[in-house]
Amino acid sequence: MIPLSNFLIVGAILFSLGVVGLFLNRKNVIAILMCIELMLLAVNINFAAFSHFLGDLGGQIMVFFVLTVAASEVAIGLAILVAYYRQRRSIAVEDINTLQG
Amino acid sequence: MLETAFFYLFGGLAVFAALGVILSANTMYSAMWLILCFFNASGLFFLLDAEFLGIVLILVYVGAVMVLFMFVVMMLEVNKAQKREGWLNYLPVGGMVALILFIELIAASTSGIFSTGNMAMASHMGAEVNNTVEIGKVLYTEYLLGFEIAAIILLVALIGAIVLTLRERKDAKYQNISKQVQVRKEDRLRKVSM
Amino acid sequence: MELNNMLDFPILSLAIFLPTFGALIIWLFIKNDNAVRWAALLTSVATFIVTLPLIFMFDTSTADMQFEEFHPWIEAFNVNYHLGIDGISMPFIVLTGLLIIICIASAWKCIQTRVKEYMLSFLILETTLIGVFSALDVMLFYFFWEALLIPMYLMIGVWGGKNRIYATVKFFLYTLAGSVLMLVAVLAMYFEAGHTFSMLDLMDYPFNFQWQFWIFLAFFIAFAVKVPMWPVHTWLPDAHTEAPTAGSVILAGILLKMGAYGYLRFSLPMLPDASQYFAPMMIGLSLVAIVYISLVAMMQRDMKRLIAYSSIAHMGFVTLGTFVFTVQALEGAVLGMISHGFIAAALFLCVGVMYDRLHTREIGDYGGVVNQMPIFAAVMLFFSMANIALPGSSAFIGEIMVLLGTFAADPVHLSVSAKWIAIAATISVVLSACYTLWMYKRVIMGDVIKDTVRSMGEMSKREFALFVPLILLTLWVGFYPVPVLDLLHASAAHLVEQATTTKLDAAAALIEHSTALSAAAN
Amino acid sequence: MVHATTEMTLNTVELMAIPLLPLFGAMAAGLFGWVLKDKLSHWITSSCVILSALLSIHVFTQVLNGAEFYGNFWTWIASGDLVVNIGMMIDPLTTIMMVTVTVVSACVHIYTIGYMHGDPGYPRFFSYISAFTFSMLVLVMGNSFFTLFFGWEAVGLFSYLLIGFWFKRESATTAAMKAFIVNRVGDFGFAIGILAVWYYFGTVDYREVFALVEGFVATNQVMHFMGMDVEALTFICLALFVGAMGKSGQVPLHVWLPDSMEGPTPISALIHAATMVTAGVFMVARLSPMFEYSEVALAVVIIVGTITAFMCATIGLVQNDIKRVIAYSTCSQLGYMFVALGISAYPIGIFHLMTHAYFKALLFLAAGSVIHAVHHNQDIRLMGQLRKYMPITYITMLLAGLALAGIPPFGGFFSKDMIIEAAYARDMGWVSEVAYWALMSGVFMTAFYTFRMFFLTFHNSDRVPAETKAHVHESPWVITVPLMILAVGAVGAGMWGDWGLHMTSEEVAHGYFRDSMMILEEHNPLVKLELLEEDHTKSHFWLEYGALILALSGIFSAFFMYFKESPLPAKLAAMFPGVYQFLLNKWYWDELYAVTIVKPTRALGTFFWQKGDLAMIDRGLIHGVIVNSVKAGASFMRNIQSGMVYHYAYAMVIGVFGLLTYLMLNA
Repeated sequence: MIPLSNFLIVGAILFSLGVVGLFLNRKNVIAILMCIELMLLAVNINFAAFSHFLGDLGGQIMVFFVLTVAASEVAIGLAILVAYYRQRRSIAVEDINTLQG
Repeated sequence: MLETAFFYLFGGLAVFAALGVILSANTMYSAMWLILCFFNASGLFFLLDAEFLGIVLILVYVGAVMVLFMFVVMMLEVNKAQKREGWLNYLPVGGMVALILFIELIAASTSGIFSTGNMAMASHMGAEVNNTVEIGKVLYTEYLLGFEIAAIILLVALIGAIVLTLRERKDAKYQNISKQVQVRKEDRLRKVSM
Repeated sequence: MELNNMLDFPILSLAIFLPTFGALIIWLFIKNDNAVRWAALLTSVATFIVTLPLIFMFDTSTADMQFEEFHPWIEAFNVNYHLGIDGISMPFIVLTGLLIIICIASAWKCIQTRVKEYMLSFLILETTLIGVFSALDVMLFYFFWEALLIPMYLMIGVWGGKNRIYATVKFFLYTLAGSVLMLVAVLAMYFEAGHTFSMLDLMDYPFNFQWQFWIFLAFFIAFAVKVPMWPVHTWLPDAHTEAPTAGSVILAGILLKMGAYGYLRFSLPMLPDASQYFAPMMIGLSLVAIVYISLVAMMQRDMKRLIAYSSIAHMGFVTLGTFVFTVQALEGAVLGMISHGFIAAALFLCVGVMYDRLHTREIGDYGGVVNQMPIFAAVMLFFSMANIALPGSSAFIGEIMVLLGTFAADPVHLSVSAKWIAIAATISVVLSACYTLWMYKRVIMGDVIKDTVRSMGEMSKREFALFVPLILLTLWVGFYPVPVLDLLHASAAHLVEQATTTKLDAAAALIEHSTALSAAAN
Repeated sequence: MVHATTEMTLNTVELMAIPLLPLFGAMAAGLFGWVLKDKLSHWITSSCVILSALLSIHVFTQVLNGAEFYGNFWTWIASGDLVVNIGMMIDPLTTIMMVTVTVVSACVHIYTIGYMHGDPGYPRFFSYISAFTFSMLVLVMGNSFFTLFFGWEAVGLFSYLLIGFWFKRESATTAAMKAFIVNRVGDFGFAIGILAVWYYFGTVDYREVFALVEGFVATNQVMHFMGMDVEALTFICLALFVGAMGKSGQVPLHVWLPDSMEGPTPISALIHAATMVTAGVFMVARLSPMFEYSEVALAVVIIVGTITAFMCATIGLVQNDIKRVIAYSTCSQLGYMFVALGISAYPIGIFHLMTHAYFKALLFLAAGSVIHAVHHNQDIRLMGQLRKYMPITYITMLLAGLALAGIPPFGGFFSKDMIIEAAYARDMGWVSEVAYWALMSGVFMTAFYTFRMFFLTFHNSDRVPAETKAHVHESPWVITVPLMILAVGAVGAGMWGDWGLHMTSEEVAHGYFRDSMMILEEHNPLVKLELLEEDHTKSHFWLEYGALILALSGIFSAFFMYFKESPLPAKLAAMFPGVYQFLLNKWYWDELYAVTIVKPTRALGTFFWQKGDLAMIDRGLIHGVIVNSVKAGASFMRNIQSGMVYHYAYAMVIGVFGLLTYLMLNA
């Protein structure tokens, strides 16, 4: 049998890679979104693993919800990106700083 | 034994694909790598008796989300050249944070709390247990409210995405069907007295 | 006391809210500028008349609070609308009433823009000032203390001189920085003393030394800014120079006293051990104020700035008298504050009279004013001499009592004999003469050289009338201060007793008691 | 209200009237001078002061018969142990002062009618001098240190106002300010003295303090002063004496007195010769029961008096301003008085005070008459031969000069001679010996400068500028009558005081002063003098006649040099240019103060203001440290809000990381 910690380690590696990716690809919004997906995936693996090892389906339900939210997030995020691109003809992250006021 | 081999296969490939995601210079390649990563993750889900989720992952992510990604990537012509510019500035902090985070996560995972002895060791479910049915039972009873909210979130996301991307062009002419239907003959024809 | 109970009439509340009520009426119903002036004057006179019974019905034999009023306000936090006065706060209330009248009358001609708003700020200011001096609930006190900044802020910021915004912001930030610390201290006391904001309870509560130490420091900064003490005094000259005349009058006359009043109301009775412990520092800063500030005052070229510095120096005597813990010095300090209320106010009025004519405060722009305005010169001479604390003026009584009290003091934590402190403070006798007379000589004496000065006309009857009550009061307190001292005496003696009685024994007993209780419970 | 303890009744109302009459006059002329106009102003004030003088003389006669008064009128300050009453203490010492003050003041009032005629500030001037008289009377009649201080400050105030009376003159206003401030330096000491008196004795009432002194000395209390131990009583006496030095123009606080001559001459006579400047002498005499117990204080009094007597006499030798000569003479004579006090010859000191008051006031008023005649020119180099025009002034001034020089039988002879002899007899080691020789040389110089001025003014060659000469005339009767009245005093005061009032009697108690002053038996110089003179084994010729010989030789020297125009003075000046300049510049005291006190004080003030307040606190602390750190903090916070989404993402990641670390560490 594969011990729980193995799954957790895979999750940890994926999560950390996601973090590194955030820093590496900071200029590219799409890449950032993908890294976030990666991190969410890591979390999902953990959920599923715990669900299995605890014999509780709640973990899988959580994965389900996470998937829902992640899908919505991607949809909205990309939509924003498209709308933004129409405005500025660029999706360079440096230009997206109107939040600064 | 076979299971362990599959675990290492899926896990290793997932990690390898993740590396590809973050290291590829081209966003399109990153997306492809991410698809590979999702496939392997779904393999891991299968190993964890979560067949339904494994399928959903492939269907939703690979089938829908990643297509959306690639579609956007192609549409927007992301500039490859500027992608990595200045990444070294952030590497020390980012790398450090990621490294320590990684060490911590590993330490937590292997600290013994989750070791075989401490956790109830779950054996695989028998073939008579249908994962999809089980999930459905829980989802429509215990988690009904959450499920409904998820549905609304999706709906909102759907409408939101449309609203955000919908563009009415000022220079184009549109049919106004309601007006067309409501039109009366007086509006069409005008008698002019000569 | 019986008379108080018999009447049972909320005089203090009336004195506090009458000006606000008047302000409301003026705001809502009066349009014409002149009518506004008269209405404001009427309100302030009425308020002053309301405060007069406080003197005549005051029971001089007791140090207890009198004219008390008590209503629950915010019951969840045990905040109460609790008013009351003793011999230390009462004079300030009456003084406020008087000075506000003078302020309003002094602004009759020189304020022509936004007259209504000006008068409103003064009336609201009066409410907050009387509130500060009569509050017996710390939160109520804090409320008035902070509320007071608003009208004062507007007064300097709207009707001030050229550099008014800088001065206003400086004034506001300094005071606010102090107030924040005060709030912290107040809350600390509230929680330590078992959820009470009552000053009387806090005076009785035995804080241990740690608490006293930190609360004292917080209060020290809050009040030091207001007094002001070196080195947080630099806002005052700026605020004074930019404020309109009446603003300076009220600032010097009443606002500065709030800081010293804070020491008398909070630090001394509530934190006697810390007060003793910090007395050397306070005395040292007072001496700095007396010597250093006097020297600075001497070199000023701006009359208002000079008088502002002189105010700081005189407040040095007040803080000195406060922290040597003898009855004479304490009474001298309070009397000195009252007298400074007359004299500094009058000196600022004097500058205002000249400013209204030439629109400059520079000493160098004057010279030989006596030739044009002999009566004014006499009035200003009177107050200059009073500022020097010549015997016969009220300032003399205050200063000599502080000095006598200091000379005879026996400060516990001081390595130097109190005698040398008194002697060092006496240097003021020389220095105050230097700066005051030098200014008087340069401004008033001499022949008229400048044409601008030649155009100055003698004071009007209204302007002269402003000075009359101040002259009479200065002389009265100077020659016959006994009634005033009688008012103070019981409270001052009580305060000295509070300040010299340690709370540490009681605090230790309290801790022992609570440990015993918990041991018993276990 | 009145708690009088009178041995023999003096009428309280009468006593009250003496100071209050001038006060009334002052207020009438001061507040209503614009209604009363010149004539009524001077009538009211003068008659009030004359009435006051007559009442004083009446009181004097009663006191002569043994009456005394002691009582409080009202409580000024009361707070716990501190009780300050306002009251009067009338005894022979007070009375002699009252008479001197009111008589001289009355003369000056009358004189002023002529002298200030036509001045725009006429009623104001009368108001001031009347108010001054009131203050001076409070000073001498009071019964506590506080009334003394009140009068002390009040005379200072009116002195200030009178010196600066001609406020248009820059020099006058400067001199007024200088006088006030220098006096304030003295008052600094005085105030400390009062503090110490209250602290050690618990009262500020003369009688109560005096009663406690002896017991207090026995307790031997000390004060620590910069590592030294000073006897408390010595400390008190020295502090009070600083006040006396200020008021009485003693070195080093004498600098204001010559400058105060900027004021109109009548007040120079009243304030800076006869009354106010002698307040210090009066104070020490009044406090004789305290000074007697402090050898150190007495020695300091002698030393200060000696230095002043000598130094101011030397300065007086070369001054050219007629009033300044007299002013330095006043300083010098005050020095004599202090020496008298220091050697415990208090009665002689007061005796000299009285005679000096008359002849010095006369000298000033006569000088004023001269100045008035030559149109307010004060330079004696521009006078000469004036005796032809103004005989009365000439004669009265001669009498005053003789009295000052100490020629018998005029006033100064009796008092000054006694001081010198007593100084010789009082055996205090080098202190009294130096004092004796300094005073002796002073006698010569006094006679010399007095007659130098006298001859240059009235004899010598006629150097009056032509344009003024036409108007030179004898002054009107309002000026000459006071001169004559004072001349009587100048001539007769000495004889009257010595033979009539027995002021020089060996035992004070036997003389006029009775027990109003106290002298310890072992100090009494007059008893020692008596013993010395009874010792017939030695010749006493020099002791008895030395001063007279010196005075006469002084007069003769002046006669030779100045009676006729002669080149001798110029030659002498050329021979010792250094000494001459040194004296002409008044020993460079003003310059010394300018360099050592005025400039550093101003520099310090500027330094504190510019460097302390503005640079350090405002710019350094507030705008530098606090404002800049707030700004830095603000800009840091602002920069964090970059608006870059990935920065926020990082922040979240770092937050997760932090949270995880925290959980790990706490697990």
